[in-house]
Amino acid sequence: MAISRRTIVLGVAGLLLALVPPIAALTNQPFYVDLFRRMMIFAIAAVSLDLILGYGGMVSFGHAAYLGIGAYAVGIPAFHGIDNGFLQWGLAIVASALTALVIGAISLRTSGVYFIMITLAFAQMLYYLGISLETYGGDNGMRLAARSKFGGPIDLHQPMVFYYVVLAILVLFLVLGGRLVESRFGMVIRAAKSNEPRARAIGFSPFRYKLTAFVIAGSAGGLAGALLANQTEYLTPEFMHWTRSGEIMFMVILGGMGTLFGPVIGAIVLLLLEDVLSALTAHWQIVLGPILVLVVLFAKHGLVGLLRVTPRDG
Amino acid sequence: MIEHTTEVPVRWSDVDPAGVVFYPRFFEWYDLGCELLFASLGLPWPEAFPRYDIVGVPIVESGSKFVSPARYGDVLTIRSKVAWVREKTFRMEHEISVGSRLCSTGFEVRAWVGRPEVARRDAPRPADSGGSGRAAPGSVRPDVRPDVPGLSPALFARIAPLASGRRSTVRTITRVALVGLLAALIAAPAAAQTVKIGFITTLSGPQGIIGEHMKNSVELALDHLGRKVGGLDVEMIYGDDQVKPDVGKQLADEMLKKHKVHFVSGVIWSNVMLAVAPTVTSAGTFMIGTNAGPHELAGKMCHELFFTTSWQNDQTPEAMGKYMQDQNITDVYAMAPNYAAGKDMISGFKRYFKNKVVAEVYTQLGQQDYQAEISQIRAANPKAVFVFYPGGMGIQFLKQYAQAGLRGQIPLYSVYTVDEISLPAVKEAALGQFETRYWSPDLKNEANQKYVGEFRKKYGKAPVFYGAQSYDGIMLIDAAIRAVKGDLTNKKDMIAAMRRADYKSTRGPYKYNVNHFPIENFYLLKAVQNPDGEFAMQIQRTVFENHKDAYSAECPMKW
Amino acid sequence: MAETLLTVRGLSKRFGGLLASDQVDLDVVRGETHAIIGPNGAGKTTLLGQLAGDLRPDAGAIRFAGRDVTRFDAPLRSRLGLARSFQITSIFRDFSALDNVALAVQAHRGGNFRFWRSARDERALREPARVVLESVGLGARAGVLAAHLAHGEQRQLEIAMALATEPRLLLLDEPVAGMGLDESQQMVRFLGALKRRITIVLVEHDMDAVFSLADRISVMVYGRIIATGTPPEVRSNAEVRRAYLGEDATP
Amino acid sequence: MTVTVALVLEQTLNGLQYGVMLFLMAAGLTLVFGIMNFVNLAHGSLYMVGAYLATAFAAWSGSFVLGAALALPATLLVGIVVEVVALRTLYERDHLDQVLATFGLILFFNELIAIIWGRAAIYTSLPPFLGGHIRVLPGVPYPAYRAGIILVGVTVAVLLWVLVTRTRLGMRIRAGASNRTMVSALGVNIRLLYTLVFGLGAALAGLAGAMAGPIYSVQPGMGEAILIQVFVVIVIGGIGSIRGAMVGAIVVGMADTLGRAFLKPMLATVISPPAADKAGPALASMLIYLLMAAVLFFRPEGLFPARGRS
Repeated sequence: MAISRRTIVLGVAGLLLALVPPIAALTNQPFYVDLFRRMMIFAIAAVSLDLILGYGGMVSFGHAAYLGIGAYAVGIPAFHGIDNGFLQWGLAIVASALTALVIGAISLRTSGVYFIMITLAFAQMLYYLGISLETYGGDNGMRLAARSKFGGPIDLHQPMVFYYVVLAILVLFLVLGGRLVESRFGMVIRAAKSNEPRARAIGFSPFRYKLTAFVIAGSAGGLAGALLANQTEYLTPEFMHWTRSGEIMFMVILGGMGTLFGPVIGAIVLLLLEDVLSALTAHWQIVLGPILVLVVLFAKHGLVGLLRVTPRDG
Repeated sequence: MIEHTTEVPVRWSDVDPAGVVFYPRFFEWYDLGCELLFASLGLPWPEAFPRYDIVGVPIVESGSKFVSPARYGDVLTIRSKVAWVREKTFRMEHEISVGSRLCSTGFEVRAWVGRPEVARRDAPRPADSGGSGRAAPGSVRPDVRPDVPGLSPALFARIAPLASGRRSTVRTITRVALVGLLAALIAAPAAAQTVKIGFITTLSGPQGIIGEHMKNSVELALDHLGRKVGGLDVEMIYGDDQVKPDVGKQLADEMLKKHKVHFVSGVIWSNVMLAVAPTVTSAGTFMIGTNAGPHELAGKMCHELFFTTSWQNDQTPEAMGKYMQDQNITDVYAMAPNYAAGKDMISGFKRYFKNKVVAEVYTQLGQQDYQAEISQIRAANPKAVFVFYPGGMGIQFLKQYAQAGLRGQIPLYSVYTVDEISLPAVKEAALGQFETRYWSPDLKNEANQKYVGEFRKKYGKAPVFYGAQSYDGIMLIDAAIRAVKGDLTNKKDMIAAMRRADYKSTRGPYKYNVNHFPIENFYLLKAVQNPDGEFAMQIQRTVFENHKDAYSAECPMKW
Repeated sequence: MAETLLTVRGLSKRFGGLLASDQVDLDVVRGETHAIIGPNGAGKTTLLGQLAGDLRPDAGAIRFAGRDVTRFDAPLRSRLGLARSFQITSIFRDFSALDNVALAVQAHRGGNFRFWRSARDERALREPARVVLESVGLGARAGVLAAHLAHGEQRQLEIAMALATEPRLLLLDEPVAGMGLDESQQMVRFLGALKRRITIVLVEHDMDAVFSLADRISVMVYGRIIATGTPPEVRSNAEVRRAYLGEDATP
Repeated sequence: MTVTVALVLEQTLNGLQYGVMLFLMAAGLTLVFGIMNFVNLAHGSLYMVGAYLATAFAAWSGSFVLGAALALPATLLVGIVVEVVALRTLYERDHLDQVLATFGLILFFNELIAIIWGRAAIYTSLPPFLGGHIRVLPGVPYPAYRAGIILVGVTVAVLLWVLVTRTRLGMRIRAGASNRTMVSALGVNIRLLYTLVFGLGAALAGLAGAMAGPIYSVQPGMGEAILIQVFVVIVIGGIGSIRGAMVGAIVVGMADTLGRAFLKPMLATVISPPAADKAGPALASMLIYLLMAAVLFFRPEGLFPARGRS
């Protein structure tokens, strides 16, 4: 049954990622802990986007806005000396949820390319707002004085501890996401994606559910933003730029839309590709560009699609 | 060099009522660090001392500098390493930090103390032992003396296996091995040491042209040094930050942890610098900035391991402000993009320009069409216009300003707008433009003429200040390593050497301010057309001599 | 006179110059099967669209089960018991047949803000869906992806989805269009059995199906209903013959 | 700074000129978008290619006009090659795949240009005969070149209008815009029509690039700076409609220009001047996005939706 296969793959993926720190410690390469943690944080953002993009068919081109909001929800309190983790991350989730509610309420009235453009517009507005926030460094951004504090064993300054916190959140998202997309709520938004007129004809009014999904994805993106702020210990409005939204979208598409693990694989592969290629040549983008085109042309269901033998069920 | 890191939680018993660690604890942690280092070399004290008849390694001298407080609940990272090993003593250096925040740095000088009678009985006496009588407990064994400074290859070869931890050979090795081992493992790498320098800049995308100039200048510097920096082989590791602070930070982490570089250098953009510099310096590595000079790093965030070979961002507009003030120009119309650096430029300008500023206009970052703003300028009809428009924005503004016919009517003064990158793209549209800068290709000093001449020969185009600063950065590192005769672990002396800045800089001789920002001259330049038709910037006059930045007072460093 | 389930008064809808519905009046009695026939482009599908709530009329009113539903949108009308099938098959292609019908059941069960339990494990949804699927003869094809069903099976699936919402009125838009002979006969037999349990409005071209199923027929030409009556009345109506068979219609 | 009538008129003229510039870019994009329902982020790259080719041809031939004239067919050719090689199979795919594929093209073109012409901006100058100024208003010299852009823009608009409404190709284009499947069903060689339309779009982008060369900075990545604003234009105007692109371009051009010029003084009357100084620039840069959100709120399909309810 699909569920058990998914749990197996989840277990294997979780195990592999869990082994990275010990291996890094043995080979005395602590850098890989940071590298993979950054990938997992972007994987969380990609999984949250996949909820509305892959399952809900809502092509949001402004998902990086929530990364920015989540990051500033950590940065601004820290700037004023409040570095309690629960408060910061809670604020990140709530603030991005509220923003997603406002943006979603307006954007979901449109569809197709108009939806893409209006979500892009809102993210650009937040980007320019970020640039004009002089007290928080404006375009220069702001250093995070100290990482979020949770007390007790959870100390994010320990690279290993922080790594496993991020891994735990990613696994939690995959499990929750897995349940959510199969639940009644998930079925409504997936039906609306598959054939909205038919969904309306049998009695669904999808707007409320799509908006809820939009808010859930936004708040999850906000949490990813909070993690990113702690990872880089530096935050800038540039997190919200439209090219960053593009990057997250590519991770979802590259990995495989409408699957849970696609975005995780997409995030890891894209960031590895960028890291390796930019080390090889300054003209690395002339290689990355065509790779993206080829992926679209030949890997219709993304990398996961290539691996999966049976056609994707509904 | 040998290094060992361990982590220790701060317990309730370590802190005073205020929850801050009671300072003597740091010394205990230094001792712990030293002990664990020995253990990591397969020589745990409880086992090693009896085996080699050593009473102990008592502290002869110790000291510590407390940078920031550690609190109850923090987990301390203690990094200990062996600085040097001499006849009778060896020096340990320690750093204690909470995550990436440095708490304290300390050192211990310890002596070997052997047990006299037992040692004589069963220890094989090396040929040159020349015992000087009984070594009273507490005094040092004269015969325990490797030949200074390095160790004879034969002895090293015999004990090298120990480093790889094979148990069987340990019992046969005499007490001499204990000293020889440490000396060998410390001294040996120093001899064949390669200095690793990480260089972070922008190599892809539109701004990649600046990174290209910096990389070319670094390579030219290496050519002039015979591909050796400070007499050591050099390995350059370039990183492309894609104008993104988080990518810059990831590159810095990679260079520090994966490549274990000794120096990190470069960085064009202020926001990338603010992300990279603290990461590098808190990891105990030198950061040699070669462009961005945000005021935070000149002020409260200054650090003994941070040096820049460029300037503090505000200094260049300050020079233009002073020049225009001296010319008692008034009614100035100021314009810049609406981002942090833009605001810094105009506030720096107004620090020395006290006359009337007609208007302060901020335009959108990356804006292409300035026709609307140019019409506003014509309507306001000011006596002069002062702008800051780097890169593509500058090219567009200069063209449109000239095309609107204002070039002849209202004189234009600028900073970081007309340079050897934008000049070829605008040519006559920039003719007669005034800029202030700390350097110019036609600066008459031997180092600069060599740099400019060779750069033109090798790359076929004029160098730009981003390049000159990077060239100087490499020269600064070279001078520092030379001063400590290649001992990269001796940071104290390297800092002192760098502070003297005694290398042939392309800007000519200069001194360092307390915050490690140069105290240097600033000149007024004008865009002119050379007889051979090429457009270039030429020095007109000196505006500032030995100009200090405005933020050094905020820097706590005193030397 | 039996209670009228659906009353339409003065319904008109214009697309630019084209008057798709011109002052349409229609009454559908509860329990009857009311067919609407007419040449291509007469406005049948537009009428059906307005009844289902997908198209908003320019004028006129629609009352269903005693309530004015003119302003209600399609989902609301569906929940009131007004189900429809589409002229061009419209199903959830990347879901299994059983999923399609279960979704229809779920739409009417409510409680969609449930995030944990898997909808595919809920017997309350799967069982009724399986029963309806059996009733249309697709029981054996429950697990097959809708996209992989044959054309006829997809039409049956559409009807199953409509039935799964336990409707009071079923709007069928050319249910046998594009079907082979025996397939359409099988569908007509099925609808024949169905018509006893539920009121049906049937838009159809296949006259055999119309005359074997319809209790009453309305003929629609250029957006207007020109005649309503029992099949024999309509067959003999001169107006209808002229409209259908051209000017010189001989009886 | 007194806001004189002459200044308002001049700024309106600037707004018109910037609008026309945006229209030159938007026309090609909305055509391709409307006919093939194809989101082409690489349209900015074709604009860049046009600018580089026009500059190169002008330098080689010594005349700006000849340079621009040669750049048009060259960019048309580049457009057709790209369409045939990479994009042809994407028409049936959803917008998401098109966005990703064309973004890949952006990366490719930017680096290709950087490899051929180098990363630094190349030198461009005004054509001598358009270097001067014309007295449009008393006391306000207006750059002749920008007046030239308005002229070219209006001519292109008229030509396009004639082509779309009066010619056979235009009829097929309009039919394709409202119902693609029907047009192919009617025996029109749809594949050729798409290639032609894409080529026309590329030529228009090339023309926009040639016109922009002398006044903007010709450097890798110049396409992306204007791309977002052009998308805002076609979304406000209504995708697929030339009329919509024209109106949208003028509206955005005016709003952006007048916003940058007068927003701060206007704000200063409402809130305190220092606050206006701070809010003005930030608001000005957000203005066109606010405008688009407002338009989409009231008309979710833009001002002139050309697409029938397909």
